[in-house]
Amino acid sequence: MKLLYFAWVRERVGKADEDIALPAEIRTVGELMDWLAGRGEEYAYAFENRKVIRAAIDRAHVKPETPIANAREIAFFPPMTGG
Amino acid sequence: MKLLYFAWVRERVGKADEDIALPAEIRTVGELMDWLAGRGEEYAYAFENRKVIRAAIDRAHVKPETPIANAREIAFFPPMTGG
Amino acid sequence: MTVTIRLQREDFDAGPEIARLVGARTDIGAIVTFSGICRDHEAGHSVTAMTLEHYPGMAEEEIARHVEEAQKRWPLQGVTVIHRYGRMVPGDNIVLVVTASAHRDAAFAAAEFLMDYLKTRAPFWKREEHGGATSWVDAKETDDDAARRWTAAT
Amino acid sequence: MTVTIRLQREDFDAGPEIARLVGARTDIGAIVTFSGICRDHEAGHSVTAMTLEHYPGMAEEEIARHVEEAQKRWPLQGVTVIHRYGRMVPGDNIVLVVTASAHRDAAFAAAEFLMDYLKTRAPFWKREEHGGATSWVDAKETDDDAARRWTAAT
Repeated sequence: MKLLYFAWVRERVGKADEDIALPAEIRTVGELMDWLAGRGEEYAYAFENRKVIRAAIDRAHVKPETPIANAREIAFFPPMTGG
Repeated sequence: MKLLYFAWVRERVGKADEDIALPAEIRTVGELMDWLAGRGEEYAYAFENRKVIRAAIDRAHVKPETPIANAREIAFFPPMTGG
Repeated sequence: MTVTIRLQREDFDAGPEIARLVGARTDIGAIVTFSGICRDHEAGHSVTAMTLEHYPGMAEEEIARHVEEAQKRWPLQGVTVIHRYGRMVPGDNIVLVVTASAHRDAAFAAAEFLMDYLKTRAPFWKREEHGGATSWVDAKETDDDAARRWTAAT
Repeated sequence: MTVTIRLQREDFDAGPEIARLVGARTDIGAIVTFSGICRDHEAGHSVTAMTLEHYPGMAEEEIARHVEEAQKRWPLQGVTVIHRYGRMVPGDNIVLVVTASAHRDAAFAAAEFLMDYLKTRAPFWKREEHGGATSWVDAKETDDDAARRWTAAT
């Protein structure tokens, strides 16, 4: 599965994207954030305040309780500031 | 005093403007419309439905009860349809 | 505050008018532009041309009064209003309103306010041509309602 | 319905975009254009430059979804959305939204709707430069409130 990071999530994680094999027990976006936060200092820092982090599955906004199911691409990023 | 007519008021009166000496007893815009309506067929036609006719004194919108006082220029016209 | 008000027979072009309003300023965050265009239909019937009559002198003054009122209500950095008169065919520009502000809500509100007032208070009258006949366009109640919303709350 | 959505590093010009949207059509009565410009100040501090990061692919799709939503809500004849990314300095264009309709209320509402959603839902992030430092711009609650007004009533 491909993970993408944007803005300060990307800066904290230290990379823009990565391919990752997820443990089978991770079923939701929120569970994925919990798991990522335990992967090391930079991830713990990036995901320290999970409430403000937004996620998208296959380029559509999702909530933490959304199941990952057959996602090909999951992105994490701060609240948007476009326009 | 100068009177101006626009749009279908102008077409009905048959002229765009005229200089007129008003009788002293005409004190308001509404009284002026009543007086004008009595000046002949074309005026009667132009002012037959006085409720829809708008007026301006010296280039500012006024109501029928507005005193004419020292007006230099009074205009009569239908509701505006600009923009 | 940069204010430009022009009544003209000639066409206009929104792009250069926006550029002129911004100029070298770097404090503007939002520009809202309204372009009113002559349509080929009106309330169900077709329109082949339209002639706009105006009250010279009063039209400029009335627009200027509403631009001043908009400045009082919203933090604006610039306003441009151009209104054409004379004969126009479908597709031709009729009116342009450009508002500039640091914030988009002010720019949007001021542009809507100015358009609602141009429709109902600026001394312009439209005569339509359709199928060989001409007729004066009736004022719309929906336009009066739109203009009234700016006074209802104050 | 003519829909144009472009993400680009290059500048844009509102005038030609409006002209392209109208084309040879004669049924359009109202065009509303919003231009978002990089400001030299933000919440009290000065800004010397700004870099816009975006999520390629999702940005286009997310904008397209909101354009479709706008089409469902209002009788639109055309929509153009252009959003830049990369580094910009004060005075530079950031975003352009153009909406076309037979009626001005639809064109105004759709442009405001699209801007509110671009601000809060389109995957773009601004990083400001000010006084030698850089920082990510925080999302504004006022922008969230503005976006929410389109769902509150339905």
